[in-house]
Amino acid sequence: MTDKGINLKIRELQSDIGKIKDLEISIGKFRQDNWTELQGPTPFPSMTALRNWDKKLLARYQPFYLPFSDHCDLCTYGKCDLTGNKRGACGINMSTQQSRTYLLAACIGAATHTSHARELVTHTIQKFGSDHLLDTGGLAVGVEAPTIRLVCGIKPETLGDLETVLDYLENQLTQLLSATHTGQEGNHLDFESKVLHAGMIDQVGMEVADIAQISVFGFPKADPDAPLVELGMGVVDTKKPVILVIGHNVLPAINIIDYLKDKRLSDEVEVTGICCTAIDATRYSPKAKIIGPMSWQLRYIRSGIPDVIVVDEQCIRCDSLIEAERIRAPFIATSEKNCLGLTDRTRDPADEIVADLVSGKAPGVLILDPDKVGEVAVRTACAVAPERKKSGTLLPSQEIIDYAKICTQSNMCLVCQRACPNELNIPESIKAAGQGNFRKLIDIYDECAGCARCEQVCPQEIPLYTMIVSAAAQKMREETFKIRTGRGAIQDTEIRKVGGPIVLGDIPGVVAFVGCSNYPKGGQEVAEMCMEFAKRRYIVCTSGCSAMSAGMYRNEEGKTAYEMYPGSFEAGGIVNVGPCVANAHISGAAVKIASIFGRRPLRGNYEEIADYVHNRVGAVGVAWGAMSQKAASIMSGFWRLGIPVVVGPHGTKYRRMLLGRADREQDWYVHDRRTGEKVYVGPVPEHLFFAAETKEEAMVMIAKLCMRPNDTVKGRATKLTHYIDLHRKLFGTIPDDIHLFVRTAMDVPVTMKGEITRVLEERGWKETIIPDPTLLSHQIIKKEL
Amino acid sequence: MTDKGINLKIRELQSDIGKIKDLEISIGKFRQDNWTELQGPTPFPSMTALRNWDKKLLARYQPFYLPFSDHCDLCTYGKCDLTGNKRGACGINMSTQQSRTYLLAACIGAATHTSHARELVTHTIQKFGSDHLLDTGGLAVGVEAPTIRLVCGIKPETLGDLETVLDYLENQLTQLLSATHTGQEGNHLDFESKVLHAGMIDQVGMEVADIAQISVFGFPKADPDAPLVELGMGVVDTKKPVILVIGHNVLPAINIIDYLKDKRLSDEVEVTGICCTAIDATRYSPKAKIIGPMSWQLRYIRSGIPDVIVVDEQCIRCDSLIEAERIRAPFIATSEKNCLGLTDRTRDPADEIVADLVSGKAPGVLILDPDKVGEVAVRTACAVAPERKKSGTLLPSQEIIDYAKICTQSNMCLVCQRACPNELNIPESIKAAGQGNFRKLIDIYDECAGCARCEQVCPQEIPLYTMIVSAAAQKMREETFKIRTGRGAIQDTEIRKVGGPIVLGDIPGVVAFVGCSNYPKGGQEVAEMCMEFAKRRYIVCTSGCSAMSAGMYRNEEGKTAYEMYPGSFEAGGIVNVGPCVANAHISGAAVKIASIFGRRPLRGNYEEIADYVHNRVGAVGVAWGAMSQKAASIMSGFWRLGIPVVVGPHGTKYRRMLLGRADREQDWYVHDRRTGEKVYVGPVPEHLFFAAETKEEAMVMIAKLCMRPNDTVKGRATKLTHYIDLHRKLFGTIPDDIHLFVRTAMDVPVTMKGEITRVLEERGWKETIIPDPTLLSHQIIKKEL
Amino acid sequence: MTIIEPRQIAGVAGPETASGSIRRAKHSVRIIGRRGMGSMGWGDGIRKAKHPVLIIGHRAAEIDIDDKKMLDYLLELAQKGNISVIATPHTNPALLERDYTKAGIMPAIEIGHRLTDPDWKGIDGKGPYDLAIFAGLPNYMESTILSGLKHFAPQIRTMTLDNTYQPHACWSFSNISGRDWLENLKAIIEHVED
Amino acid sequence: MTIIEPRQIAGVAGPETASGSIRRAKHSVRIIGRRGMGSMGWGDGIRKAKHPVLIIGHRAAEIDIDDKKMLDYLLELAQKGNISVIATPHTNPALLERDYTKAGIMPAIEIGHRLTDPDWKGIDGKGPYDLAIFAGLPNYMESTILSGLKHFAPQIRTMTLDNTYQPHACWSFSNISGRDWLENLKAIIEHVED
Ligand code: SF4
Ligand code: SF4
Ligand code: SF4
Ligand code: SF4
Ligand code: SF4
Ligand code: SF4
Ligand code: SF4
Ligand code: SF4
Repeated sequence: MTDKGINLKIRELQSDIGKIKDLEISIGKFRQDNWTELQGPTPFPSMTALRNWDKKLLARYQPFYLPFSDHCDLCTYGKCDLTGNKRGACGINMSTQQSRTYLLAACIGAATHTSHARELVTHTIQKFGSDHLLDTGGLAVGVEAPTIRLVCGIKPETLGDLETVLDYLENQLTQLLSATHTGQEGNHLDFESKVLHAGMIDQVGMEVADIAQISVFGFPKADPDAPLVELGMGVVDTKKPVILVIGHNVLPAINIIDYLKDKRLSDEVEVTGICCTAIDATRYSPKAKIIGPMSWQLRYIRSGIPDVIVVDEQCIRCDSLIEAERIRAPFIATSEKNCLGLTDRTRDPADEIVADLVSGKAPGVLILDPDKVGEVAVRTACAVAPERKKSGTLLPSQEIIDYAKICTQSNMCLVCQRACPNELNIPESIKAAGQGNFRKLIDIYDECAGCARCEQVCPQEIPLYTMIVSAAAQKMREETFKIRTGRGAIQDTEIRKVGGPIVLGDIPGVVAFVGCSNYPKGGQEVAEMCMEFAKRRYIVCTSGCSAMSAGMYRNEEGKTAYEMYPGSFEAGGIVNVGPCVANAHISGAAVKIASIFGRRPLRGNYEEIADYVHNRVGAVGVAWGAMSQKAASIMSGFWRLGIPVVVGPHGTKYRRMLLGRADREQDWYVHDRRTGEKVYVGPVPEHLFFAAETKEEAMVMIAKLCMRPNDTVKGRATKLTHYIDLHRKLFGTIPDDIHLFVRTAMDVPVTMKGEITRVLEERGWKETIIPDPTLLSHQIIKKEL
Repeated sequence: MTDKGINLKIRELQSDIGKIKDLEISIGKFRQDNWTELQGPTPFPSMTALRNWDKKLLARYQPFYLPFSDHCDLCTYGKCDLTGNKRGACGINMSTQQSRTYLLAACIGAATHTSHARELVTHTIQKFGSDHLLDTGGLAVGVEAPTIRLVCGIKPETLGDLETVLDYLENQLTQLLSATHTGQEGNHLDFESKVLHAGMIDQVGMEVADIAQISVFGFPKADPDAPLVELGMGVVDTKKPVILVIGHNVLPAINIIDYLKDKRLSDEVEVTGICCTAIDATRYSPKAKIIGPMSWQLRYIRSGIPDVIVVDEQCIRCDSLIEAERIRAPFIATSEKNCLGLTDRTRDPADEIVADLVSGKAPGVLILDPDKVGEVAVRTACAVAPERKKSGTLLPSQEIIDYAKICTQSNMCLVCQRACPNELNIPESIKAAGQGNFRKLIDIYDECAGCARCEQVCPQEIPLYTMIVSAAAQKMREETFKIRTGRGAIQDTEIRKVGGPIVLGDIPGVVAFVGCSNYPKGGQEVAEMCMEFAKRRYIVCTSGCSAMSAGMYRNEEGKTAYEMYPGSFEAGGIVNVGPCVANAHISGAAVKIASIFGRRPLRGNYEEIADYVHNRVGAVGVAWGAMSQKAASIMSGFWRLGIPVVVGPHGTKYRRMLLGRADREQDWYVHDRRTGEKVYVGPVPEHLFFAAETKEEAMVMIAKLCMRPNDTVKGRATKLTHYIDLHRKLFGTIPDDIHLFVRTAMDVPVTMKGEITRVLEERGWKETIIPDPTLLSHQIIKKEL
Repeated sequence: MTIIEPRQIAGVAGPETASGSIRRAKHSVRIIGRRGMGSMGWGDGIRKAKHPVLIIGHRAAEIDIDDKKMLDYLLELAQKGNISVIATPHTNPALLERDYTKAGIMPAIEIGHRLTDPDWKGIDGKGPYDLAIFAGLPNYMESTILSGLKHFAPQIRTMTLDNTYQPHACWSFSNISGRDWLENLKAIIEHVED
Repeated sequence: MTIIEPRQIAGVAGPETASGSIRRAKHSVRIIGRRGMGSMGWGDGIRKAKHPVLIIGHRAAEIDIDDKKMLDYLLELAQKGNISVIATPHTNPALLERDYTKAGIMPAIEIGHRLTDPDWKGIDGKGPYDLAIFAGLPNYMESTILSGLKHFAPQIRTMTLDNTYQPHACWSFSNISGRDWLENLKAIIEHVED
């Protein structure tokens, strides 16, 4: 892209019509006069600008490809069999194909956030003007957009400034996507470099989206005390008309809330939400209620509670319209991206639309102006609710039993179980249900990902999913939890306080639970992990579906994680930053540590900052139920900053891991910035992308991955304590790789001295030094002797 | 996107520094003062702006989905079994999944053209300035950018104007791509509408690319007499150093040609090319030589002829570097999109790079500045050629025989045949070769798609592909053909001449042979079809790989199609518009007919123009070997204009057709613009996307698909004549659906009167009227009586 | 046990595929049908169909089986089994050579599309087909069309008589030699007559 | 003939899959290995391996077979066959309960990754493994890892002892009942001792 900014300066102009002196007009350029920071080497980086940095990471963290399919069918030369590294008709091999597929996913993910951001920015500019100032946290947030500054080398001040950023993102995405064309990139590591680029682009897109909406909608602004709001299916007052919003784009939900306020109906109608739209609705109005993560969609709809369903974009079940019809809930689609074949009623009068929805003449409508949705949704909900409430949609016990009896599992049918992503033992639970015992069905409810695949395949056409939900009806009513709504960015002042302890290792780590709800054993594991790490005084961040799951569990004291722990970015805090796009604040915090605490120049200076983060900031992302292409791109953004990510076992379906080899000493050398020497620092962090088999494995790995070369001896001792303690508790032994993480005797936690020293001796451990670590030779500071 | 243009008007300003009157500054807006045409309803259309038009097309031309895979594995909920319209974990069903997959392909295709266009525009602006005027044909081309005018509602005048267009395209692509995310669009017809949108975006992108390069590089400008250049493997003077350029982005090739000119080496070094880069190189310098289409890549490399291989982007074999190493040809990659794991040497001195390439220290390098490639490529070629020429890379006969003998086909091995996309009988030909008879191997060379899959799978590791190429060595040397290089756009004057005959049906049709070389039986079929339709005085257009294949065959007189027929856009012309991106000129010609001949307003008026083209312009696209995602998007662009496309049998792997139902009378009514009446017009054109089993089936279908409701009786009679004649010739009978195409007795071709009248009587045919056809009710002109 | 693989190496289908084995003896042609098809044999499959249709592609006229063309066997089957024939257009000349003029003519892709419409009355207007037998199309094109039918024409059973395994069909031979093919075709022809 | 389908319904693999049948009688455990594996039986597969490794996931300690846990059979096999064991970390507590301390501990995904390195000397440092036997991992995770090995560790043969069909392995049972599983495990254990 060329620079389209125009700067017209006229020192003096004398013409027929008059005389001008010192006229200056700047358009499309940022007024960066009061930003004195020097431009770094890579503002608006191209697809290859950071390739050298990527190569450094990829040399350490090798892709381990796990092909999900043996063939490629992307073009009509296919299908091509790529088994055993055979080449396809275009000459591609399996590893390259897998990395291409990952890039495709990352592009889809980044495009989703970016186009979401574009819509928010366009809409807010229309409403608030291009000159509306960005404000993500008042005076507490000086670095308002760390990722934009870092990547683009500009300092956005107004909504309008974000448009140039979006142009850049869309341009890069188009280029990245084009690289997946048959006969483009031919090397897997170059594909992986492009994956990292896509991840970085995605982080910028997320940041744009969230700072735009925070700036104009009065969302909590970097507020550690963001309100605690209600969460769970049990919190809905089912006597009132209930509106359900699903998705990620809050504009229609805002219009609904505004309309209710306007009509003084806020207390008469329930606004409930699923996925990120729900979080954002509570950021706008704490009266809104969050039902749960993506996997709650189908159970909530099948419960019959919602009277009207409004969907916007992303992570919405493709059968949402069909499911809505099933419970006779009028349906409103609101996004160009998800029109569902519905008639576009955007230009019709609200009266007519409401009438058609209420009468059932139209089971659903498409309304592409968010500002029209509120009236239609609310009036429709109020009109249909009384009638709808009369009849339930769940199955009475006897029907569950009757259905269960037609199951043919005795003939080894079992296809429901084979279709279940978690292989839940549905047949057994159905058998028990047939005998009137629903306990096992209810257990399935807990671990169920809400996909309804079981129901799709049952040859007896048993409505398995409805049965699960019906059996768990009582349990659903008891789902009343609390969640601290999305606070947005981390304050500069918070960074100043914790930056030191994090970089030195005194705070053992920052652990971010993010992403979707494709959990191997239900969401409770996320809540348990959050609590464990908060208790151990890590800084725990949450976002998106994981933020909800984190709140959907009460400990022995009957408290949820958000009630137990503060919302501030500090040791022992549980920090819900907000929806998926708020993930940018988590990586942004790492960037801000480098900039504010580490005083590294930020502007257009990606490589140095990433090197800083990778070597010094003990942060780990955990996407326990990572499911989507957005999760794919979000994770990639973390990787490019050198931050490791742990996923659950389903995460292997992303087709490749990025794994370090602790056993290859040569992989773990860094430069000492002060001396230029190469120093062995051990495998820290050991992996960049790791799929754990179980929650327990994840927890120990998280603790281990928080170690960084820069840890002080005190910091390393703290981190080792947690690693060893968790390992012992969960696996029964102390780890056999401790010697790799002990650099000097002082690193050894005092309480474990005896044990560890034994291990070190056995392993022939030798002391080494603690460098000022960097992977970049040009970061070496020539010491003046 | 908000409108970022700024228009500052000051009628009078009196201030401390002076006084201004009537100052007007426009920035980011187009100076459209001398474009008086009124803005149409849909400038810069959003993803849904043309949804109603799409729905009309899709109601007639139903998707027939041909799943290439039974499952989806796009996210970690997968794999999901979608057999028999089961729903996946996200609720998607098979038809929606297939349409999503097509959209993904179309997005990749459109992104590829758009990012290619972006690179050309950025580069040319850097060199020639943003204000450089566009010029695609001097005075002969008034409508310089029909697609941009039509879609965007602007009239670009300079290179800089194209940037705004590109911003729009990148924005739309990002949105379209995001719709493929798990849990976005849930309806297959809405996905199809988005596919059409992607196709339209793609056409704009292609137009941008080609008009930019035509404007600055002195390519033929809408020139019917563009030079005839050399084509085929036999045209290379193998005694000279030979450079091979592969790909689509001509910038490195131009630099090579310039360097040669500069150093007065033009006659000393051969510049040969494959794919669109080759065509563009000959547009720049007719001394460059075209080897052939994509499927010629491997055979040309294996022939050992090229001394240096330079690749840019798109349709480049992913193993090109490996293949280059095999023949010890130094390799230069030049695109960010295809870095192939090579070291970036962009900033190194040419001397060093050449030295490393010549010594073999670096088998390949990455040079991301096209202006540096020329020197490196030429100097390297000159240095390595003498040594390379000494040893051949093809197999001598005895080695072929020896290899053939280790084949285990007698044990029913046959895996080579099973791996071959065209199921060529390789085992039999190997058997014969083992007996010293190479005839059958040479036959395979003719139908071979050059994919080397046979070689990949042979358990005996027989170098099958090299054997095929070696056996055909003599034949390769005889490949000396001619092709008229890409002429670019169609002149307004040409449109004025043929617009009437086309719209009235006197010219029986415009048939465009475009796209890739994944042919079912080799490229000769394309040449034969071109000649047949030119002989029948259709207007034949060609582009891309098909343009090359069209020239790679000599008729009985020993002449190629391009030598037989003129290059002008007239009955019996064979018009090579140029590379893939030049396809925009073909659809652009249809648009110009509507605008120049039909006098329909063009600006931002997509729906009306598409309706015009669909009902009046008898154009058909033929992508006989359509392979790529670019082909997917190109075809989609034609569909949105209502222009049908015929593909070869491999085209079914695009996963869906768009087929009309001739037997459903209700599908074939149009509005009569003059009366508002609904009139049955028969199934014209019958299909929008059709895969033919054989060339013969394609030819008859092409003739049939040229019919349009608007044909005059004379025109219809001409078109019917060709349809019936071809049918009789190729299938032995007259078609049994003639009655559907005869509207009045006058439509019946005089020469076939007896026969046809019999059929009409049998079928109970009734006369109907010929309307002024439109699918759009708002196009009805209230007649003043 | 013969391992049954799709003819084209990467032609992996999905959960529902034709599967089974093929024997060499006369009368024992057996390929177990696609799941849900039960174990109905070929002859039965054809005989029990109320309105079967045989769709013949152009390769039937090119491929030799023994001393005849594949097409000849197909026409024999059609005649003996009283099965209506749709030939793809380019197949027609070979039919005319054999004086066979009863065939409907329609491109393969149109046939496939119409078969997905449960209301389509057939090219003969006699009502919906319940069995579509394919033969002689290019392997990969036949495969995509059979896939389309597997997914979108649940009311129709599909069969292919080519000597290559088509996992998307209800009935398919495995990849068999010309000799096996001949014997099995003959057995089927005999069986439909029974 | 038992039709062998991947355990997870859409778990379609590709051209190269384990395939074959399983019998109920003792000593006759047979699944024909993946193409290229020849017809070596299970016991042979294990006995002929020079450096086999048994990788045990946490589910082995959860799943009942008869009155014992799957893990118990696996440890018996390891002992009788003298096979080194790598347990995934969360499996370790169950090993300790059984006083089994010889196992190496390593996450499954790390094991998979290292096995793709032909130079990896193994967790015991005794040189590259030539047979990796998997058991007790979540089905889908085992499948992805086996796929990784199929494609990127050609030097290693893979086997799974779960009662679910894993097409990416060289040897796998089909989806069998608990009873069949028990009998076959016992037969294998006996056989490795022979
Ligand atoms: S992209 Fe390559 S590997 Fe994939 S189907 Fe096409 S030719 Fe085969
Ligand atoms: S809905 Fe729940 S129980 Fe059913 S298949 Fe999905 S995850 Fe398993
Ligand atoms: S799929 Fe249906 S019939 Fe089969 S075991 Fe499950 S519930 Fe029973
Ligand atoms: S976390 Fe994942 S599932 Fe949840 S809303 Fe975000 S992308 Fe969707
Ligand atoms: S996108 Fe839908 S159908 Fe595809 S794998 Fe994911 S959940 Fe399954
Ligand atoms: S290289 Fe030619 S012969 Fe070999 S598989 Fe490809 S198309 Fe067939
Ligand atoms: S794959 Fe090789 S061995 Fe087998 S038939 Fe073909 S050439 Fe012969
Ligand atoms: S026609 Fe197809 S294969 Fe040829 S260059 Fe264009 S996209 Fe590539």
